[in-house]
Amino acid sequence: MSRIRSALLPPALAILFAAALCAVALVISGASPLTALGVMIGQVGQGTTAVDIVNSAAIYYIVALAAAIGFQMKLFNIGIEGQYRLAACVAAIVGGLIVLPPVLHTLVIIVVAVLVGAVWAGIPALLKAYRGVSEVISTIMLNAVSLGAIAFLIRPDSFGVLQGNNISTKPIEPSGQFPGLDTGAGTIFGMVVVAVLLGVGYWFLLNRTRFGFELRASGESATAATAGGVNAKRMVIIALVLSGAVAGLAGLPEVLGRDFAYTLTSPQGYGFTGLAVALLGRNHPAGIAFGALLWAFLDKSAIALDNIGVPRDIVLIMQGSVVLSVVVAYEVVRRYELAAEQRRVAAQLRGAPAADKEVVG
Amino acid sequence: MTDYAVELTGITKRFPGVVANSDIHLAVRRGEVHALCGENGAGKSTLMKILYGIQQPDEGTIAVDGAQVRFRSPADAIRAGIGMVHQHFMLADNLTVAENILLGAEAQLGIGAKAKARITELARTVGLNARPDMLVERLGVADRQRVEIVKVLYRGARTIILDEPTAVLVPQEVDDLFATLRGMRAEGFTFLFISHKLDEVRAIADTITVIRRGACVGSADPGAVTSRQLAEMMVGSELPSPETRDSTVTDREVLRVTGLQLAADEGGRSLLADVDLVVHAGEVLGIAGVEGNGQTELVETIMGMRRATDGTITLSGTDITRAGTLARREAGIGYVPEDRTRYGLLATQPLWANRILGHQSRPPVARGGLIDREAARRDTRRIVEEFDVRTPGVDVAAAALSGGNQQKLIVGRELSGDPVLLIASHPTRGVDVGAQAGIWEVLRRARADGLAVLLISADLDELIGLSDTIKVMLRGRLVAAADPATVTPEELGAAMTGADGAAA
Amino acid sequence: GCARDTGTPAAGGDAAGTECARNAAPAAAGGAAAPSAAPIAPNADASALRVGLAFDVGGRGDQSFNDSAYAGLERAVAELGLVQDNTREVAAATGESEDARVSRLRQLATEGFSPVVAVGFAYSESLTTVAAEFPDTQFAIVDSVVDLPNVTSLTFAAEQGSFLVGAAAAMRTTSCQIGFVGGVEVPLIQAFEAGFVQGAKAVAPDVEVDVDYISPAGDFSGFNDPARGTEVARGQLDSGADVVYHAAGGSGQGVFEAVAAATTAEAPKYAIGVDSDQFNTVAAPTNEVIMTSMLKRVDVAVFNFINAVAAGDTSVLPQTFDLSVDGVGYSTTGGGVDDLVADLDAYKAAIINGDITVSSTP
Amino acid sequence: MTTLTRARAGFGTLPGWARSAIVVAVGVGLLAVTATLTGQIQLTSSGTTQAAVRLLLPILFAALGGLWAERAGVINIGLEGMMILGTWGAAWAGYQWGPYAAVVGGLVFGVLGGLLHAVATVSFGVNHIVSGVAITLLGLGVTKYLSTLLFLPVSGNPRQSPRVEGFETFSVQPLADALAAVEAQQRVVLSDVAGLLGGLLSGLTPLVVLGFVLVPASYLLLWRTSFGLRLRSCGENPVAAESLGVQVYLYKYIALIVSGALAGLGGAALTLNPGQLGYLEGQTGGRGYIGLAAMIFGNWRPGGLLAGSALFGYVDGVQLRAGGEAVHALLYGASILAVGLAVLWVLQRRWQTAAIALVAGAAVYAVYFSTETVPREFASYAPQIVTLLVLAVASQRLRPPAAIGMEYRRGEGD
Ligand SMILES: Nc1ncnc2c1ncn2[C@@H]1O[C@H](COP(=O)(O)OP(=O)(O)OP(=O)(O)O)[C@@H](O)[C@H]1O
Ligand SMILES: Nc1ncnc2c1ncn2[C@@H]1O[C@H](COP(=O)(O)OP(=O)(O)OP(=O)(O)O)[C@@H](O)[C@H]1O
Ligand SMILES: [Mg+2]
Ligand SMILES: [Mg+2]
Repeated sequence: MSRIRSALLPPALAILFAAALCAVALVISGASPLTALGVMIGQVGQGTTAVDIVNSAAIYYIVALAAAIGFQMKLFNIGIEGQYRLAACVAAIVGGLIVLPPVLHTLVIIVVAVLVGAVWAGIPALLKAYRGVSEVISTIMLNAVSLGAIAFLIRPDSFGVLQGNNISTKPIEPSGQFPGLDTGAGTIFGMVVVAVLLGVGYWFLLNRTRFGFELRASGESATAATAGGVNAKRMVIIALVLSGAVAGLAGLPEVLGRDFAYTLTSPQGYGFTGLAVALLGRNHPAGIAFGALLWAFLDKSAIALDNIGVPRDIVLIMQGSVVLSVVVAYEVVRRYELAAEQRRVAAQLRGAPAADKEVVG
Repeated sequence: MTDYAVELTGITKRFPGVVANSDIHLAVRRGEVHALCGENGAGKSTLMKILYGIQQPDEGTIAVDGAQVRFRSPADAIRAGIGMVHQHFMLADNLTVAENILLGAEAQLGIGAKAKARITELARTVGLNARPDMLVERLGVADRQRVEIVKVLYRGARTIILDEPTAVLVPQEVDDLFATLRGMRAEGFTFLFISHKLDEVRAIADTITVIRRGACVGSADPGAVTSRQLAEMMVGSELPSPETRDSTVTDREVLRVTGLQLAADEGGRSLLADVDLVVHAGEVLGIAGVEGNGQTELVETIMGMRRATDGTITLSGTDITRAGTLARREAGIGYVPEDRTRYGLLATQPLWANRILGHQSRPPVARGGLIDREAARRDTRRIVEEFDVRTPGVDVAAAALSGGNQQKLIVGRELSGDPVLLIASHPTRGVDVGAQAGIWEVLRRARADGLAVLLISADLDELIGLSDTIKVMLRGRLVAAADPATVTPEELGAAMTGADGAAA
Repeated sequence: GCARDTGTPAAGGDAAGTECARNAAPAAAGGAAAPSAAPIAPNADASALRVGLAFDVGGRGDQSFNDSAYAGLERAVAELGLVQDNTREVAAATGESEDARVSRLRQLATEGFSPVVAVGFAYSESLTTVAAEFPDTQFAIVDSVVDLPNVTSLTFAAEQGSFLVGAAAAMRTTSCQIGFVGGVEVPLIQAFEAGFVQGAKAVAPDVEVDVDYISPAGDFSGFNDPARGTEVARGQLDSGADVVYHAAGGSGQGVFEAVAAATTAEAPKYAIGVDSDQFNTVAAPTNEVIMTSMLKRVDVAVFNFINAVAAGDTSVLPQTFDLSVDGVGYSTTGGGVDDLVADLDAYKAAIINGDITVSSTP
Repeated sequence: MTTLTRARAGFGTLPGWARSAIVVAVGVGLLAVTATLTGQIQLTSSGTTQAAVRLLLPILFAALGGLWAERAGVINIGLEGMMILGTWGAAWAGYQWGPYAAVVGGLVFGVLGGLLHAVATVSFGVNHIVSGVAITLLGLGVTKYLSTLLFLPVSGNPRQSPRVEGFETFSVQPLADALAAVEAQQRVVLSDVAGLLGGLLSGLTPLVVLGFVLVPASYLLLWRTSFGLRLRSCGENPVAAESLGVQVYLYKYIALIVSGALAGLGGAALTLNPGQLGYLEGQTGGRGYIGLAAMIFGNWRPGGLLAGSALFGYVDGVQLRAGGEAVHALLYGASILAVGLAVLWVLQRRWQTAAIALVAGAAVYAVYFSTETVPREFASYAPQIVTLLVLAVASQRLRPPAAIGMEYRRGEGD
């Protein structure tokens, strides 16, 4: 199938190119690329690395879906970072304060996270729709502000609890936790299932619903979408808010599956990863899943590089160059395909007998 | 030295899907106005872009003043003394008049006072009154065109290509332009002049070359040929006629617009003022007007893409003034936009997805918030067949189709779902004769079935031929009405410019 | 014009007129209170041990507690016969997730390293997990308490050391105004602030202490932004402070540079370093302004821990590395506090005696 | 009515420099009054101005970088990545050959990033933001990797370079001393003005001078030369530019190379910051993005972006030096400003805007009155909050280059 080929060829080329680049960097620094690759692959079988890869991939998948929803409409939600962190923090606070029957408790926490993400994304959405403020700038500013908001919320005299030298929110009772799957070599977060469902939902939303159609239409041509009855302002708001709502979930796998609280040392930086993985996966649910797994593999297996004295940062170069080369590859293939299609259409039509010369009516 | 300022020999240019120029030979004598005629898409602009170095020919050669040249970029052409005023203005709104003119020609006199003085001098010869430091965005079309001409003159061009310079001008402005051209011709300038307005061509040209489907079909002597003969040369057959036969107008009101007002975003200037109109079922209401007089705004306001400042719009008795675009479409308005690539299509999406656009809330392509892809494909196939859209299938991207076929797809889509009103904005612009006739036929049939049509067109023959009633729009107002049975294009033209407010 | 009636003098801080009443140092309570200079336990043979060191963000070369932990390891190599090839260091990355820390510790444990030292409170959760998985491996954690039989918690009474440098600052100031620059407003750093303020007030009850943090909790950029650190310190110096103590990690460099820029022969300004003896780690000539450093002897703790493991008994280790075991203290390199040592040692003795208790919260 | 409209048109028709002068004068006056009434003398001290200058310098360079790229029609969100490359390059060259080499090193490394952005966006037509994100990732990875390879052996720390020698600072004498003397007298308003001005004239380095010179220089180059005209035309209407023989690709490449160079200089400014003379991982801390915001804030114009960077640097300087109380005092200033604007608008009979301003002013004053200080958690991010608020109020007056972010391909215009 040429369609599948055109979807898979660019990322394959890009990965090869990025790998070659890294190999060169490794050789220059006097290390063997093959050994490096070998230990990284070997690391997957070590301890809980495989499970960690799956768990991280689920998180990356969620943030990337959030980014992809924006990308579909050419909106750049750089604010995923702030949205998921604030959402995780508030959800953990709420989850720690209330006590509810098991499933309900978890659901409430999830709903809170979604709402906080949505509300926090609603600010740039409104600013964009009604004041014309670029969402890129406003979300960057809001990322900083969300740091302050978290710090304020987690202060021991607001909702924080001192845990030795760490500050955390009040721990969530078992009733609010999201049970995982114990594999013997680590526990797969229960939220992985939610990530998969989100992917399915995203695919369905995009390809089967009116909203998805309008979203893609707006991204392809804002003017044509408007003429087709799509309300541009409304779409901007919904897309960003939805993106924020999904982003709000990204902190939960760890909060509900492992940490049971939000702490000062809770992870950060997923927002940027989400943008990169969404680009890598070309906003396609299957592509993003692949991108998330690749990213997680690189992140988690890199630990093995320490053992053979290769700087772990080579992985960052790999990640950066794979994203850049994948978008270039997609662009080149896209142009080539469009030209090929135009040629094909022309050729087929020329084949049709004298169609061109005929005057109808 | 030969007599010829420019000679094009055996020029062939292919685009994916079209041969825009095939083996064209064209020789332009020095000091003449050489007109190029041909229907939309015949390949005139492409030929001129090749002469101006914007595009490179696949085959063929160019000679300037007898010497063979190869233009890799417009810079090369400019150096050879060729200038071009484009069909679509090439001006940067946010730059000043002087900046637009000096861009690329700074080497001549710098960008200081000397250059400004020269601009002022040239501006006087073409009747441009704008100050050099005025932003272009504040100029009207005629002035913009003058800026374009000054641009060319400033570069010392001796051979000047004018691609449809009169399309956007009112008759007086055309007269002014022609006066300028004649004066310059006397000074030895050579012009390549493209226009669809055959009377104008006969008035100004010394030689006429007719292009059809990318090929040169012959020359004509402007003194001897009639407009009708010329037109038939262009089309290659009897001219199809946009004539509608018997009236099908009913007394059932479909669209009523009352006291419509629209203010510009920045406030102040009014784009539409006191527009009142009624379209009945089975009626085609034509709106005539020089481009930029509010037709686009009127259509977009009726479609809900702009919010009326005041006034009401009712569709079959229901007030839709506050409704959104989609609600209006659902209520039965179909819309063929004037710029199909920007407003009508999703270029990289397949045809069936384009079928959904504007219908995303309605059967057969959607149901209960969900999209039914199979139904969309099926219904697209129906359109392809019914409207003779030439395509290998419904899964190809819209961008792969030629303009005429894209337009037929749009018309087919907009007539799906039983609309009661069709707003057709320049429905045959840039469409080949075959498709044009097809679209006219479709409109006629729909009208006979009781559809109300609001038709905007710059093609006065089309307007007169199709309409049951014609209104003339000038500076945002409907200033006159005309009976298509009796009115002539000339009278209409006079009314459009405000020269004669009392047309019929 | 009319002179303003509000505000303190701006730049310059020539506040010779400011009277700063000072209390006398507590009477030295006899030799008994002198810190146990003797080692906590006699040196054991560590040649059979394989030691893993998991650094916190920053890793080796941070000129702070990671480096200090490494110094402890090196001392064990030198004095306990630990074989260099039997040691392994791994470092954390910024903003990483819990599982990364778990993997790192597990990796060390799996490869048979024991003891494994986790440097930094960020490891508390991960160590709890991993230590339970490897009951036969000995672990230690710096700056945090993990209650498991095979984990030794190496915590420090940073507030006690900070008390002493606070006292030194109050003795040194001529403007009766001193400053504290915290990197990130987390409890760990607040303990430094608390001790510093108490020490200063103990010496000079009227001393004004400017307390500023570079970033709030959760935004760890404050440990890594010398450009902003320098502005915070300059703000304090410009408003009249003449001794500035930092607990700001990498941003501390900015504090030193600010003090170095502000100091003049007529109106000298002083900086106080943190964690390690920063007079030695900061490049000259900037280090000349460092009058002392609050020492947090992670090296002592790590060395003693390795020694205790080698000897087979970790119970001899103190609950907290405080003044009494030289777990915290102040440095004298550079001679910046030579004239104050007697008084400072009196305070030190009083703390060890229990005459003065230092709170770890502001 | 007519006189009033004339008054309104009067300000609008004043030459740009006069308008800027009025705005600056009003700003200085407002700060002086606020400082006097609230007693927060740090608001107008020369130390604060100097801090603002040091803090704004990297942002200013980044903003200039954004200006060059975006005026040629290319969005450059990769500024952060280019700046990271710049910090590394500056440190690497700087520790070996001194501060001037550091400037060159930062510039060269920034250029590499700019070139990459040009290849991706101009030659390959990749979406500008996508390419920018990728370049930032790459910049981070490359510098970390290179640091491990090259800095670790000499500094003992993979995250940090050895110390780089900084520039000597200098002051414009005797003016600086005279102003310092006036400032020290603590006279109402006079000392405030002297403080604000004095800070600008002392503690200078060649890099600071370069930064401030580059603002008018960019203006002259971009608006007063044919080169600049061609470059800007690529951002306004590349098709038209091409039709006039402008080599659009070439100019976009040049613009991005300059943009990268400027971002790299921003990196060098961080490396040569007196607080830490050297490279430190994560040192840029998002300043590239803030530069971009300052440029948008400044309406894609050199003077405007200087104002944007200055606002950011000033607010950051104030909050770092004097904390929540000073930010709190700024609230007081903001309420005075709002009331002032309301009065102005009432005179112009713009009732609605005036009412909004008045209500906003009252609200801000209420916050000021009912609180003692701004919590540190929010004071720390005051610069971002202020930027966001100003954009929310003013962004509709902004005018980006018309063809910004659009893919342009040779020979495809009509
Ligand atoms: N980046 C990618 N990585 C892996 N597979 C992909 C990627 N992009 C597309 N695919 C595969 O190629 C197929 C076609 O993708 P595309 O997005 O064009 O499909 P579509 O038109 O949305 O149809 P549908 O989503 O209904 O399958 C998908 O079904 C998917 O399996
Ligand atoms: N860049 C291009 N890519 C593909 N096809 C093109 C391109 N430019 C022109 N064409 C096609 O070439 C043909 C000739 O177009 P051209 O613009 O030369 O016609 P024209 O005679 O100037 O028509 P009009 O009167 O509408 O201006 C048309 O079918 C058009 O769609
Ligand atoms: Mg799909
Ligand atoms: Mg044409």
